[in-house]
Amino acid sequence: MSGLQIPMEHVLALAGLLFSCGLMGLMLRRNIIFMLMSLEVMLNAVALAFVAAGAQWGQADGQIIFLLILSVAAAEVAVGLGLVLQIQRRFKTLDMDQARRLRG
Amino acid sequence: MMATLFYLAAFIALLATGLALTRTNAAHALIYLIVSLLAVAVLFFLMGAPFAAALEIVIYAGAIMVLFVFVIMMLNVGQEGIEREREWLSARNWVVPGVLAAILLLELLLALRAAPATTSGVAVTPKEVGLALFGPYVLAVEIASMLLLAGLVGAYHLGRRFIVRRERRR
Amino acid sequence: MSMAVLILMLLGGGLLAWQSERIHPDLPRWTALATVIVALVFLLVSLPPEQPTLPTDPRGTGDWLLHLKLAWMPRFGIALELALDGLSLLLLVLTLLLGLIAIASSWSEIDFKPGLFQANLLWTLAGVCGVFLAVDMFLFFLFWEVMLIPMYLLIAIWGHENKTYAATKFFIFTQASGLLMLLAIVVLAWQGLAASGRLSFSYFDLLGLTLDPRLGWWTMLGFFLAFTVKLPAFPFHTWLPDAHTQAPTAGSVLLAGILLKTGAYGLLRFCIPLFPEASLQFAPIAMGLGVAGVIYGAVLAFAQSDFKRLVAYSSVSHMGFVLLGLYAWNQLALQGAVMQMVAHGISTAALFMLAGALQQRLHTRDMGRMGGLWHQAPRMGACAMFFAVASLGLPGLGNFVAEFLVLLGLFAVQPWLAALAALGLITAAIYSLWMMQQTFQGSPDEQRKLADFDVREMLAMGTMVVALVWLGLYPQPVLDLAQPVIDSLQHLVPSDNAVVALAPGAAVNKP
Amino acid sequence: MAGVWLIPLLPLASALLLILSTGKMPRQLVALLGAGSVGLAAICVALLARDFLADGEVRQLTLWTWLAVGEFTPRIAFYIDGLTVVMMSVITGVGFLIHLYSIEFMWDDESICRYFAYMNLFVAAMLVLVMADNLLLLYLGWEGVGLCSYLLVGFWYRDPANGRAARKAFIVTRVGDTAMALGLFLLFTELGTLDIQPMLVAANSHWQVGDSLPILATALLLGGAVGKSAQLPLHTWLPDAMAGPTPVSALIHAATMVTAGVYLIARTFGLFLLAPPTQEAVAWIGLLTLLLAAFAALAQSDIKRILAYSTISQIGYMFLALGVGAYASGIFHLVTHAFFKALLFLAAGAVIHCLHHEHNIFRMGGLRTRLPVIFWSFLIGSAALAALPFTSGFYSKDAILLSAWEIPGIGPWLWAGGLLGAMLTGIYSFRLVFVVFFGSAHTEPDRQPGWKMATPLIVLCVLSLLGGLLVLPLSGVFPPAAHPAASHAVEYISIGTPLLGLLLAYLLFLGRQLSIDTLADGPLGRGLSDLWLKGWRIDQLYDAVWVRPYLGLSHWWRNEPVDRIYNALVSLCQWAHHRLCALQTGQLRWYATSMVFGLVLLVAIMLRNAT
Repeated sequence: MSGLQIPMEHVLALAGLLFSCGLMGLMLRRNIIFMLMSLEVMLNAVALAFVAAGAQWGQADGQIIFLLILSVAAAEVAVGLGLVLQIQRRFKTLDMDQARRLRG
Repeated sequence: MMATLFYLAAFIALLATGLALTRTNAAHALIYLIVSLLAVAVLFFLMGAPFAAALEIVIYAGAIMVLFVFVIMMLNVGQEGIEREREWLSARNWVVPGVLAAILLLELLLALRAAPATTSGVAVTPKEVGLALFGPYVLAVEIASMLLLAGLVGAYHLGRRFIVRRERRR
Repeated sequence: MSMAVLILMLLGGGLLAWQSERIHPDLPRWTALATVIVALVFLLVSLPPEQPTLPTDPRGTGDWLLHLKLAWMPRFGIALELALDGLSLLLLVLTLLLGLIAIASSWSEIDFKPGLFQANLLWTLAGVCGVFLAVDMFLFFLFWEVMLIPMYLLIAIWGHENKTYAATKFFIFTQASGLLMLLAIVVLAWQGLAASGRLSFSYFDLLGLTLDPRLGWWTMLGFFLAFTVKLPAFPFHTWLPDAHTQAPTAGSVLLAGILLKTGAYGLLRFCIPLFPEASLQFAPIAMGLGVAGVIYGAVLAFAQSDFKRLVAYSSVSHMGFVLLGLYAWNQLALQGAVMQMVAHGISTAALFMLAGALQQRLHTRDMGRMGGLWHQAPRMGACAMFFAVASLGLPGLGNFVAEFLVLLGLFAVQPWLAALAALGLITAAIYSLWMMQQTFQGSPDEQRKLADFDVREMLAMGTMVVALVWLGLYPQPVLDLAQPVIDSLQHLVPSDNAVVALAPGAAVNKP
Repeated sequence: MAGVWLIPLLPLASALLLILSTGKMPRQLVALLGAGSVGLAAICVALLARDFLADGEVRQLTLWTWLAVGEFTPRIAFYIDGLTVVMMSVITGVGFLIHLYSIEFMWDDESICRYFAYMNLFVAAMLVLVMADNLLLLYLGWEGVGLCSYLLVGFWYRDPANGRAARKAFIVTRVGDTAMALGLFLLFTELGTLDIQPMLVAANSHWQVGDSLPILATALLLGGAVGKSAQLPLHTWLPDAMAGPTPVSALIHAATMVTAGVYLIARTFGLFLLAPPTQEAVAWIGLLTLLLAAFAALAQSDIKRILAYSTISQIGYMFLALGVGAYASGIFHLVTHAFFKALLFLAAGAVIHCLHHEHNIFRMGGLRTRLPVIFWSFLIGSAALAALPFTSGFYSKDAILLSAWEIPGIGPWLWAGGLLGAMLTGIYSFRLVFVVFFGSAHTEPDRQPGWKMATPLIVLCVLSLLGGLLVLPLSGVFPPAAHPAASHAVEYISIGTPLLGLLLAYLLFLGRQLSIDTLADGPLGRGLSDLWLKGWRIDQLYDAVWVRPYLGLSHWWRNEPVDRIYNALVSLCQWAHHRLCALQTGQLRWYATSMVFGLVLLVAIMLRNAT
């Protein structure tokens, strides 16, 4: 491949920005579907950081971690979306502020 | 040229993410999210991780997002749902998340002031990844497979009851 | 090995008693009685005739009669290590004797799950025996907990009207303080590791440890708190009146008779020898607490209208003397403290048994509803009078010897504190006599039917009467048994220390 | 004389037997056992006394070592010298007479077995007290007699007032006992022994006359003596202690136990010689007590209370004697007092017994002809009490007053005070005689005393009359007193004063030449008689100063103030629980935000540590 060399700060800053966006989305949205999406964004940002780190050293480890993150994300989405269906059925809403049975 | 491509993709990723998270219509948001994921895949490719880029497209943008699409379709949120989303996105609700996220970002950026480095520019081939994956990381693969199995069972369990009830109601 | 067998015997007897309930509801108490008697006989028979001192520790502490060390968790330096010396023997005999009394006192009191009751009783005894025998700090802590849980159950299941509160309070106090002790034990073991490069929880390995003064102070405090809560010393005593009042008779007897002694034993065996310097520094505070306990307990005992509460507060007062004796730290006072452990164990157990008997017969503990009972139950009255005057320290009975020795020893060290503590003698008279007035004296209610003590109860009472008189008139065997431990404690004090310099007899030898 | 241990053992064994019989023994056997054991003990003492008078040898007997802790090795051991023999004789002799008397007095009581058990226990304890070789054993006897006193004062337990009196007796003396215990601690700490004789030797070699330590030690011992002997300021229990059966008052609260304080000071006189200030305090306490008690006796109307105050007053004389160093005279007065006061109490008991438990002297009267034996006993007892010439009381009291006169400086004052007391004694004792036995009858006796009552009275009459002729074998015990060489005038005044008191009593209460009513009706008279009736209101003072504060304190602490700390802890936990519960809103976004907040903090901390 070409010898494209990107400053690590830039990649990591991008990852940070994406992560913050996801985090903000998580806190901002009340719809659980959007919250799940925000989670995906955050996971993705972290994956980006790992891949960048792997790229810095030219090692495979970063991509392997990305793979693991990928499987985590897949599992999480599968279960999460299952939950979304249940929530919709039980509470007749996707508003997480309404679903607060865990209040102490 | 390549560097420009990189920054362009980064910009697209950011922009798409921002748009995705501020949409009121879940389907629109999803499309933006897919765009963002594709942009990240480009970034992966440019950083010398073609295998990761491929997976990002196939699994993330493909499989996972399709799941979202299905669910959104099943829930079938109408126009009033969109109106409600708009209400919830009022400026007042932005303050605390925005400030916290901004502080965190600031902190992360501060933490990045460490020694300057660049990506090596050497591509890591799928072969290398595969060798490492089924070499030293084989335990991680096992764990991941367990996790996926658990996710499978969980999703089946949660989703099945939803479907069965619905059928019974019919 | 016989020590382990003793503990196992009690544990096994408990299981047996529990299960024997299935055959006949009366069987558990007979099983329990037989177990304790066998254990007592076994203990006395298995004692070796004069044996050389077994383990030698750095400071030549004590004269051990038996020693047993089995590997348990060698990786952490934890072993099943038991040892028996005169003091342990004394307390073991007291434990088993009072175990018998406890079983006798609850003979016909328990209808609900008698098997489990007797099992808990025996398990408590097993735990206490373990505490008196264990010389591995980890094992000691284990037994410390073991004796706590069955006692908690005794109160919580078979207690009186407010049992849950009392049991929980008892548990929390003991548990919280026990946690501090656990921390202290761990710190101590780590210090041992740092000093000798070997992790060991054995008492003998930890004994000679020199600690950083600050660390030693805090570690000592961990032990001190655990033991003084159990003792109980002012101001950690508030669990005691509640627990005593709510516990079934046997529970009160065990609690007052022996569980409190584990606190004193811990101070004597562990807290002081392990941290002599810190303890020496701490002695004035401890003695202050002791005096406060003596006076405070006595005043509160007088204020009570509940028979058992009164006796409970009198325990607080009496155990104050133990604390005083231990920290006055000379031969006289230490002997007095040991003596008080034994004598108080007996006299208070008797008073609780009496209270239990009254409650069983009159269905009240409120002394305002008693009065003139002497008329209906002279034997009971005579016993009550005997133990009341024993508890106020009548010469010729064990308690007097104990209190006199403590005060005599204390006077040499802290005359003013001794004078203050002596006020306890007056206040003890006030509450003891007031108790007698409210219960057995005064005008009797002629309508009331009250069965006097029967043979079983008189037998139990008679044993304790004889024991107290014996302790009061010829306490030498007890004193001799405890002497080695006390000698070793005295060696711990630097010879130029003021406590020893002021010790009795010094004045005579001077010119 | 190896059998000395039998003497306390006999009554002790009898007491144990009686207790173990739990009241099932027949009355006759109880009486036999109760009185017989003391009688046997008395015979043993008589034998011992004969031997002792023959050779004058001090006898010591060690039974066993009580306990041995380091240097502290008190023994159960007896030390018998002249003083002990005298005390033992009084205890068993008078004790036996009183036991004999009790048989009749208590015959109808359902608890006669208990009574004799306590009485025998008392005799045993009292014997141990006087025979003790060391102060710890003495303390055993000391507390033992206190316990018996408590048990016997509260013997009729059904009346709460009796219980109250008994408790008061025990607790007030216990205050003194505690001081004494501290004295023992001090003596042991400083001298290294509690054995009396070695201790006295050690004290002489360690301490100079006037050192502060012997003063402190003797002051503490004096505290014990003052409590047991009902002297100021701890005398208040004795008048109330009259709640017990009258023979008990005779034995315990007149003849023996209350003189234990005198015995203690006499026994340890070597210490008091080293502490002149304490010695002087003893004298002043004695004087003050004898005067205050004599005044109080003037105003009482309960026959036993009069006698109780007179006991306090007479023991005051003994203290006066001890205080001026006339130990032998003090012990002599102790002995004669035991005779005549026991006589008076027994006679008073007989009156009470014959008059359906009437205690008020103003409801008696005219008994002279109806109860002649009692009258003569009472008359002789009163004469001895008032120290009329040639009675036993005369000899002993006279000796005390003369010894007091001898003291340089304060002597005449003590003497004058003692004289005033003697006059008052004459007045109150004959007031009693005149009011009870002369005049018109208010209550008719329903029975006559039997032989078991009469015999002790007669024997004690003889002793009260002739007791002054006794020569006590005390010469080896105390330093020889300087022979009184007072002028004849002093002697005549001493003799005449009691007669003056008798005359005054006659004029006031029998001849009625002086009107007692006009005296008592004036504002001063009424105030004084009220004050004296209430024993100078010292009880009220103590009530306000000690009893009420103690009750208040116990009431205030009743609900366990310490527990408030722990309850506060519990409340804190509960409060925190509710606050923390409020955090758990169940809102996912809130949780997420909190987590982010934590994350922000965490990263901030990491950043700070990194730089």
